[in-house]
Amino acid sequence: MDKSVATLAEAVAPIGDGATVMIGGFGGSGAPIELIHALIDKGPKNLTVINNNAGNGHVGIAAMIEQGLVSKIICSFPRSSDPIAFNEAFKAGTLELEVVPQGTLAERIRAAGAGIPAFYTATSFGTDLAEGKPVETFDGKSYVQERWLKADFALIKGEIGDTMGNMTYRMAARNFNPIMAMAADCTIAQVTRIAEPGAIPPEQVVTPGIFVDRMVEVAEPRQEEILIREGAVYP
Amino acid sequence: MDKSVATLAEAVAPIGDGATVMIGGFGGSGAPIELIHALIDKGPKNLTVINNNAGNGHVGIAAMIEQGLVSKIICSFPRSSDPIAFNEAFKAGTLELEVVPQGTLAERIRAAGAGIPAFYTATSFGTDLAEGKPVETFDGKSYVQERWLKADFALIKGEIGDTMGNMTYRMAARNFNPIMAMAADCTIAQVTRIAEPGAIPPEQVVTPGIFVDRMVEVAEPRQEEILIREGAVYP
Amino acid sequence: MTNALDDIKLNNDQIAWRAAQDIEDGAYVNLGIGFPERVAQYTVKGRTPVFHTENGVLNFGPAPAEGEEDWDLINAGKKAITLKSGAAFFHHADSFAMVRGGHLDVAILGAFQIAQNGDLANWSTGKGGIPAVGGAMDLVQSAKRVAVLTDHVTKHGDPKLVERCTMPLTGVGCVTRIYSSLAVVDIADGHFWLREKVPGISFDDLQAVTGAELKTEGDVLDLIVSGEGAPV
Amino acid sequence: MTNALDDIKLNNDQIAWRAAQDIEDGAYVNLGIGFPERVAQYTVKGRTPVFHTENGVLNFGPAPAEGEEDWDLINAGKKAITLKSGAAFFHHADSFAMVRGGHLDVAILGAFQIAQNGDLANWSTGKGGIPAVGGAMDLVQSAKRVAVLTDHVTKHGDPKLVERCTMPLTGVGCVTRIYSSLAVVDIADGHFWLREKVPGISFDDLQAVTGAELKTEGDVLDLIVSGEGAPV
Repeated sequence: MDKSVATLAEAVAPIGDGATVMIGGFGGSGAPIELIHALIDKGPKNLTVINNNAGNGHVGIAAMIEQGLVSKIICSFPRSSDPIAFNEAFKAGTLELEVVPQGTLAERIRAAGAGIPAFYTATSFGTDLAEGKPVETFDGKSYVQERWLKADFALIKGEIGDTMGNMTYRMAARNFNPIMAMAADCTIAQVTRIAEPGAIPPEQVVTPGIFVDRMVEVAEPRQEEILIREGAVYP
Repeated sequence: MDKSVATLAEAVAPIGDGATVMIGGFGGSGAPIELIHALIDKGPKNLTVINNNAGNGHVGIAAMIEQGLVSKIICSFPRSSDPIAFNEAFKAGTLELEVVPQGTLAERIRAAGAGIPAFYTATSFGTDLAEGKPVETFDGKSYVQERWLKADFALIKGEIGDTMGNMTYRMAARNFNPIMAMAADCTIAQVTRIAEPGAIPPEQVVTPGIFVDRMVEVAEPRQEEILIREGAVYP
Repeated sequence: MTNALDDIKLNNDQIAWRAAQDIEDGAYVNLGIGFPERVAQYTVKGRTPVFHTENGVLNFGPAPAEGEEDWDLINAGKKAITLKSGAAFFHHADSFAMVRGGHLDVAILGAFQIAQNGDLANWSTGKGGIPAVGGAMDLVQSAKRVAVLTDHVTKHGDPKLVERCTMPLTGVGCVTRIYSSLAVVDIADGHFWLREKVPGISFDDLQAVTGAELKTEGDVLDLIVSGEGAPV
Repeated sequence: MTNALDDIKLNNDQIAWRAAQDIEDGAYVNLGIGFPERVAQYTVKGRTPVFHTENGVLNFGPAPAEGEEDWDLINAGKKAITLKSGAAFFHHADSFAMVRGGHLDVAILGAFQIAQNGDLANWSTGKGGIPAVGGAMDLVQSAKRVAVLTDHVTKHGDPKLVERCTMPLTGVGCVTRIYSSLAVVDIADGHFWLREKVPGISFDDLQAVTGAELKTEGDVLDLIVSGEGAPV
């Protein structure tokens, strides 16, 4: 078993028009910038993107929007330090937005990975974001029913990966990456180093290989935050 | 902040009559034998015990049953290599049994820790174990509604703990321990070594300290499987 | 009849061997406690399936030598195991996320009864006694492919492949292939489809010990256990 | 009125300082993006709260020196942070399990409006624009204690403590204490209970800039920011 692929282009090759794509990261931390840019090079259209945010500056998800790949974003927080790409597309009406509370977003993704089609949460009860959703009372308290959130693909970023797909993450770059790996039909990971099986002690594996389908090494990944401060634009 | 306590007796001191107690472990792997035996020494009655199993031989949970501490067991698999303690109490009618599919048991516990009062699973649909539970259809498939499972206390076993409650586990002894730590009002952990904060690299923490209330060091914990093969009896 | 069957039927190792032939390279596989565990011994050369055990281990290997056991490293049957390179540990909720989330390619379990609609009964005889379900109900509802290993008939000679299960169900419509001591039978569209049978039994005799109609399409192949590594 | 208030009201650092006085040793605390983050700077000497950030870190410390940032180590506001000894990383579902599961002792957030029944509006002005909720709705429904930091009135001098929120709600009946620029107000039984007020304002003047009845029981204490480490 060897899940590694040689190039970023090969890694994202299966992603076609109309796909739903989860993208890991929280702001720039854990964002798989190189996979995103490889996807921009390929250029599929009408993608639904699931991320905590909605892009920043002119790289990563913001560049996907600017290059016309994205028709819908599902996120908790579309604001950023430089949200011009999202804002312009949203105001132009070319980009649909679904705002989901952050914990509900995380749990809907985890539920998809765990085979839980629906669950109840107190989050958003009584608010506009609960509109149209079933409400039920348990032990005298009201809860909103939320549905799992699946994707065709997940693009994630890790630190060390082995060829069987086992992965670790660097510090807070973990965030949405492990749960998105569980929730997509095909999970595509970029890691700083691809190692032989056994390189990650079994007790330290964060994402077991069963959740990962393709892995590509990006030995010196760029950090979105630094790219934005440099004024980088992709392509 | 220092969650360590000096003795096993002090660790289990808050557990009184009628408490619901989750006990980590899968068979003997990860079973907090020393905490269980300290609880037997204290001797509370009418406990509800939540564990994957229902005791084996004459130590651990089996000894709790023999010593009359337990009035109900919630588990997935009460059978064991030497199930006499459970079998006799069950047949005598002094011990109530709730059998829960193993994955549903794990998810109900995790749901309690995660603030999810109910969720849907395909598991047990159409079987006797779904009787009386709400059924709902999502995307054309039928699912059973399951409720969270909380406890007053959790007794768990880890490998290294720091005084802030962060923990690691040894190999497959992890099993139910991390999720039970999340689901109890008061989580009491035995670990092989209590260390200063910082001893566990933050990326390798399995149970963050927020889920642990009391921690006691048992430097040379006994393994239930070996005790049973030795014919050990407690007390 | 039962005595005659005893001479031609496959033993448990042979059934396990046959099931192993269908496990693909790289498949994620969960083997039920007991008899199904034997499937791992007959992995086809050149294929590397990854075995999952619901107590939180991926990519474990065979039992260690006696005296070498580490009882923190066990499988769902509480037997000592070893690790292969690239193993991972995880907690029970994550383990059943793998199961329930449909990430396992194959689950192979034992059976009391299998109905022609795919229903499985394997957890309780329904006759009182102490019920124990373990992870069976989770596995059968969620793995991509659910297969059972079983004697074709009970010890009393009664069919285990039936029209409707009379014992308490483990799951509904979940089994798609049966590896029995006499045949390989698929389940589709509410029917048993005979794919292979041991050469020593006629179709009619096999039908006679099967509790529902055996349908066929195309050739029924001979179920022959042979080749490198095959049990005798 | 607004001008007069400007002379006596607390500034944001002083409000944060007051909120910090109520954080107990060992408490697990989540501080909202922006203004609430300042509470961490005023931790009472001898107490060691543990700060949680919803992007997956427990026990983080202050911002690093400029140029020392590691952008994989940030808080919910995407600002660079540092770690204290005994920190832990975890993924987003586990992070919100901590939140939703009621494991946080205190969540402190900003507010547009707070109603006397504890309803909070802090995520959307309801006037169009781009909605962004982040983790606020999760935090307010689940932390053991939810407090808000806020100016007592809006920039236009309108009350932020109101009978009923007119802006879109973040959560219902969730806030139990308000640290405003003029007062400390508890919420219980559907009412605002005035606990402390800055010495420069009379009860009547405070009531006049509050959008619902301020009830009292026992003494109303002076809200005075002073002592070691207090901001000026």
